[in-house]
Amino acid sequence: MDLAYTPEQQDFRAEVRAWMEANVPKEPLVTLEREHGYHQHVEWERRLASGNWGMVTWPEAYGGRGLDLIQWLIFEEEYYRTGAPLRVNQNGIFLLGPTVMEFGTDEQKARFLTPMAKGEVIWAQAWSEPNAGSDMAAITSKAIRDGDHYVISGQKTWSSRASFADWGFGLFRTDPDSKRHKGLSFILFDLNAPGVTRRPIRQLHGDPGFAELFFDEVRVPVENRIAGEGEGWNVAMATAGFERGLMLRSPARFQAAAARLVALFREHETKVAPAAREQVMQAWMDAQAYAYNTYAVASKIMAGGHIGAEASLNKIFWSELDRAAHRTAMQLLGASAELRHLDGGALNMWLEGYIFSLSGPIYAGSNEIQRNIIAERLLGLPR
Amino acid sequence: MDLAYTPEQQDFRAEVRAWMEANVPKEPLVTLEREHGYHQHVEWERRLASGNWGMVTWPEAYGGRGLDLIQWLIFEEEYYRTGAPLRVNQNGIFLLGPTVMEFGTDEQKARFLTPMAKGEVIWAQAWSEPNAGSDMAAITSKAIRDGDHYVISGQKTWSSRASFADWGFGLFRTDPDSKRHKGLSFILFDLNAPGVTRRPIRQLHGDPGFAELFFDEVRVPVENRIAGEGEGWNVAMATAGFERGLMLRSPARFQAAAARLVALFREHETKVAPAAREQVMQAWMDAQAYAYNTYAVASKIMAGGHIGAEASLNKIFWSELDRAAHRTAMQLLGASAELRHLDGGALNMWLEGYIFSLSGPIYAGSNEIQRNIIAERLLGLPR
Amino acid sequence: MDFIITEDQATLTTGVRDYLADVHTPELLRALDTSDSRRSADVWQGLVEMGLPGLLVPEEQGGLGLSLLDAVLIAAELGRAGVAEPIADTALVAAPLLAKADGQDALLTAIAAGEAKVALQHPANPWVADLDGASHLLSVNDGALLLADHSGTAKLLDSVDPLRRLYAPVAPSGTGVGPADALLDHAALIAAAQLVGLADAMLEQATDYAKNRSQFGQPIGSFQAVKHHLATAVVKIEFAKPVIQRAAVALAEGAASASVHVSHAKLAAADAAWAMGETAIQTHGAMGYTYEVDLHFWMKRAWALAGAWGDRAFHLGRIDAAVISGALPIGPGHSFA
Amino acid sequence: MDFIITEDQATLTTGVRDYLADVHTPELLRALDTSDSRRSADVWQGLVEMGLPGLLVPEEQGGLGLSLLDAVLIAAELGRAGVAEPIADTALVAAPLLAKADGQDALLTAIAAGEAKVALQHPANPWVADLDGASHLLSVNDGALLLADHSGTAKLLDSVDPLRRLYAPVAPSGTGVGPADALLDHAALIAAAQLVGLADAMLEQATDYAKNRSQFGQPIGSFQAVKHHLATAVVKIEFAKPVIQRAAVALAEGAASASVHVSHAKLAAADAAWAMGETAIQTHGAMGYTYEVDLHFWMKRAWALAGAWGDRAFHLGRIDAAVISGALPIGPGHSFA
Repeated sequence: MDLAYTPEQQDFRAEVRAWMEANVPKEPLVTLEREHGYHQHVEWERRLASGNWGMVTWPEAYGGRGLDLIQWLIFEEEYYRTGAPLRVNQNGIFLLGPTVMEFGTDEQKARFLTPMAKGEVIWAQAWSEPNAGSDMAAITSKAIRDGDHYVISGQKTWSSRASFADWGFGLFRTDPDSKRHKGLSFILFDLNAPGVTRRPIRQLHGDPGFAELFFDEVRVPVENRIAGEGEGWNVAMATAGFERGLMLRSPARFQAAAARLVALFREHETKVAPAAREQVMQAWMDAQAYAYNTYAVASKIMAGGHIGAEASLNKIFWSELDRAAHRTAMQLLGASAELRHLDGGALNMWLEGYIFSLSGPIYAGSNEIQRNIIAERLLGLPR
Repeated sequence: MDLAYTPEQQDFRAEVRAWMEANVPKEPLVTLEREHGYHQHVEWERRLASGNWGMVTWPEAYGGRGLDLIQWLIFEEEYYRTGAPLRVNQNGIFLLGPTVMEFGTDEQKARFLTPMAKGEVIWAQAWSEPNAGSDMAAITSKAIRDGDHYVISGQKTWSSRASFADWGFGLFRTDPDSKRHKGLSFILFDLNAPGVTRRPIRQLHGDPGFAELFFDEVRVPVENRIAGEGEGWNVAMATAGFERGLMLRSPARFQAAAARLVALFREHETKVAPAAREQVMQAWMDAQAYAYNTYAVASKIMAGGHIGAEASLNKIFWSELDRAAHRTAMQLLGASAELRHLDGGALNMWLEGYIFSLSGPIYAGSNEIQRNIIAERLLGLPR
Repeated sequence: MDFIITEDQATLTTGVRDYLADVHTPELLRALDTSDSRRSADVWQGLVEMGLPGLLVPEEQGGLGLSLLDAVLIAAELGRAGVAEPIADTALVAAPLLAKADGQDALLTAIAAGEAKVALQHPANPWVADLDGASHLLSVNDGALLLADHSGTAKLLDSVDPLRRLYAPVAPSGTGVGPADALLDHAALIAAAQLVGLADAMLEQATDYAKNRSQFGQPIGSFQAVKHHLATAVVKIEFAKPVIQRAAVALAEGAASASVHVSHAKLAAADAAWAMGETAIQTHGAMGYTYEVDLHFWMKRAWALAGAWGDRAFHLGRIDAAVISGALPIGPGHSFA
Repeated sequence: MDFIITEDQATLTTGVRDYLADVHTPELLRALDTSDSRRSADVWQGLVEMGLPGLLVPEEQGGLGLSLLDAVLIAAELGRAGVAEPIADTALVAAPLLAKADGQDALLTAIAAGEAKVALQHPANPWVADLDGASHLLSVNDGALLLADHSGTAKLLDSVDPLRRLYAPVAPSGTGVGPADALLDHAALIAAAQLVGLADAMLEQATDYAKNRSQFGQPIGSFQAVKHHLATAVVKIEFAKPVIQRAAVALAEGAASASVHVSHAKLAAADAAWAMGETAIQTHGAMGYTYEVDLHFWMKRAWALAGAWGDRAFHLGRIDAAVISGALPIGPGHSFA
């Protein structure tokens, strides 16, 4: 264990910092869950890509820099340090990208990864269906082979980014007689293809952060399938592993929130509940613990290790620390917590953050599912 | 709703207070879970009975005073206010007594209630068996009819008071072919009868607060059965209702603990964790809330109402507030929390209390069982 | 000594509940949400026809002359139904305060008739609900509660609760009608009661969802994790209710300790409602995170009322001053004294 | 930058774990509990034969010269096995402190040989463990850490942990061997590491019990409530571990912020172990409330170590001074700086 950054890592940090400070928009963007804000965020992705910052761990061939996970963490730290915009590209670079890299053909890599890293194609996920949420194996949407195409029919829902994005990925039942985890395939589709209808779904905050997708005999080329027909479940589980695992929630995000929370506490220090002081310290401690753990997992992966059911520990930890930190902020704000705009008209980011934090224990596998996984796979308790 | 005490109630309070102040032992007794302390506590029960304070709600015919539940609450308040000893008679007066009154014959009432109220016979409960804890319907101990006797064989465990008490009560399978809730009978037995072996079980604190009981063809007269043969489960459920319900944990007990906790906090105020201040206030608030609720339940019962699955709410609330309050005290004590005796050699009652509080969420139906009951019976969620 | 809701009180409460369940439906909330004013003369008229504005107005002024205990029971029903019209402020907070002041017969009569609406302004509650549309304003200056006529429009603030109408405070003015803190205590009590009604509604929504939503081939409400989340929430809610009732009686009687009990009630109710919100959204899963189920109306109202009329810090401060300092006698025998 | 336990460290840790699992069994704990001294020359000799006393003694003095990171891994194993002999204080706290002082070669050699035992006394930790039987005492006076020979007997205090031997502090004396707070930080770090080992052991006991205890016709570990209690406990435990490792590295490097990280480690570990104790007893049900299952040895040790070497208030105070005051740089990029 060596917790000092190398000179090369320090140089890299300086490089990221300089670029971010020069390029991060001075004014906050509109939320990416409104159309105007979405396009602002896409524009930001393209600016990032212009500096080759789309996804620094990817090979240079696909628009990355071929860097390691520690460098990625440093990148993320500087990214959040400068308050750079949220990544509208997240479904692509953190979920689909690694999946294509692991399971895709060379042709698929060439076709999908570079436009993804460049922010030219923005991806929506399409996991859930109305009757397949926590129980994803209950998927019924079908993709029936017809020559060199699949014909997709059915419905997906709670698809993040799908209100505005370009392409989507999800599981479809390619064997209509199959049940549960079998007979599913992982398929990419153009959200603007004939037969796809999007119905934006308003989220708690009122913006259409996800959408329902209806497929009416949508024709998708067979070469849009990742891995073999019927192998979709294993591919998706690997994707879910990326999602719950290292990359979905960068520790820098929570460290930034904890630092802002400390500042908020100082502003309100003379009129807070006694426990608030301890809750604020806990937020800092938990964000730090999450960072240490992430560095440890990154180190392990770099040394050839893997992250398995431990990813469920991460998911629970970050989602609950995030909710707790924002709940504390809401308490510190007292009567102003409910205001969507605070003094001077700025968006009340604590309220927005608290709302968003409520999705944490639900999405990417609810925390109840995660606790089942921990109990059954890590502790070996009977199913 | 009228939250003022009547003059009669105030007079009654004064009477209890005067008697308690004159009679409560000046020195704390040894724990009732050691033999010497047990006998001290039995002596105290007899002194209580000498003032007709054994169980004030019982009819005068059985050694009570025929008072109502509000008066009982007033009695309890004064009892705890003066720091009177724990009730070694608790299994009798709060559990078995009400059962006998509801289900017993006149002969059984005459035979069992008066000696109980007088502290002449101290009762142990004998619910659990090694394989029937939370799942009490898994009882296998048998009571086989032989003329006008039952012959009892089997084993009970975690029987509180059974190390030293005189008599016990529990469920036995009178129909050897029966399963689960059927074929059980509620039977009283002499702990000194031939064939009964007691094995005291040390509890966390080291004292034998409960015992294992072995029955080797113990002959018990049929007239020791409460209610009909095979009706034991319903009788026991009613008893468990008393236990979880109003009487097992008097609010005065928690109000006294909260007041002591406030005093402890004041002693340590300059070196406490920030949240401790709030936890102490919460302990006071929760004890008060429990008191209000108990007065409300008492009022409801006096008006002809019943307490059903709501008893599970009480069980969870008092057991969790008690553990939280004592946990807070342990934190306030810091490095001294682990000492069994504090300055001057007095027993560390916070440590003893914390240990005891850990049993609260377990006994009288674990809090997991209580939450199932609330979900299924109060909310109607599917089993 | 009796700590019980009377038959009459239960009947009134059930009547209000049933009426609101009929007319003040989630469909209505959704319709109001898309309206400009978020207020409806029809809804107000319905509440007036039920007699709600006059509940606490003395009989001499055309009301029912009910007590604060009745008020908290009704306030809970307003919370349960998600009522956003300013009926609680006017009928359950302003009316009993004005009934104790001299010379307010005309206003009380107008309140009972549904013709007057009183907005409430107090330094402990920095934003004024429904100032726009109010005919009168109670405000505070130098410890005194002032009553003034009100008209005109004010600048609307943007609450997360789409049906809440908040405004920045105005300069206090008017004639004295009592002590300022009476307003705070009455309003905090009624907020607490609404919170527990909101919590009950969210519990019911979550329970219904858990019964009807199936995953893994069974209703999610059959999973022990869901059961226990909901059971934990019920405990918090049920033990907040007697605290509110006890505070209502203390405040009605003018007990010296009334403020402490009101603070306890506000804290218990806000904690229960806030926790219930988190439990309800978790039970609903992704569906709960949408605007398409109605849960969000109740959850946001709970967030708003948790911070209104004294936040956690404020009310804990009052408990602190009474309990930690030793000013309030505590321990066995001090449940009601 | 690499945050990883090396193969060598993992091998050493596993070796110690396996050895202790063989020789330092629950049966041994029960036997010690009925002995007068609660200490065993045989057990100590076994620890010496493993080479534990010399782990952090420099190689020149016959030790292995390992680091604080190794120390926390081994301390966790001592906690996991419930070891009560004063090996942690002597080998993992005193040895590295003495190795930094001048002229302690002879004592370090004696420590490595298992012939010296060093008791630790510091104002932040009012009771002295294993003073009786110690050959040396590290104590604190006026900010200085003093080393003195020790002999004789002292008055035993009565700890809830039946295997813990606590004594009232004695008058500090001896020659200066460094700054006082180094003792506190080292001892708090090692206490944290033991706590996480205790927590791991309780988790294993509870998990085993849940797999083997049946109620309602199935192992109780198949009930979701039990699963989720245990899963929640695992999260707390696993996220305390990297904090301890990070603190060990900071302390080894003499980082200015080391004390903050040690406090964080102590808090995280104590919280995890305390919560694990409550979860473990609840999982065991009535059986867990007895002295007949061995859980109580670990739970009581956890209560003891949670309060030792700085309680919650103490360590939160140090976090407060660093984080709330702004003295410590925080935010992204400050994980290790």
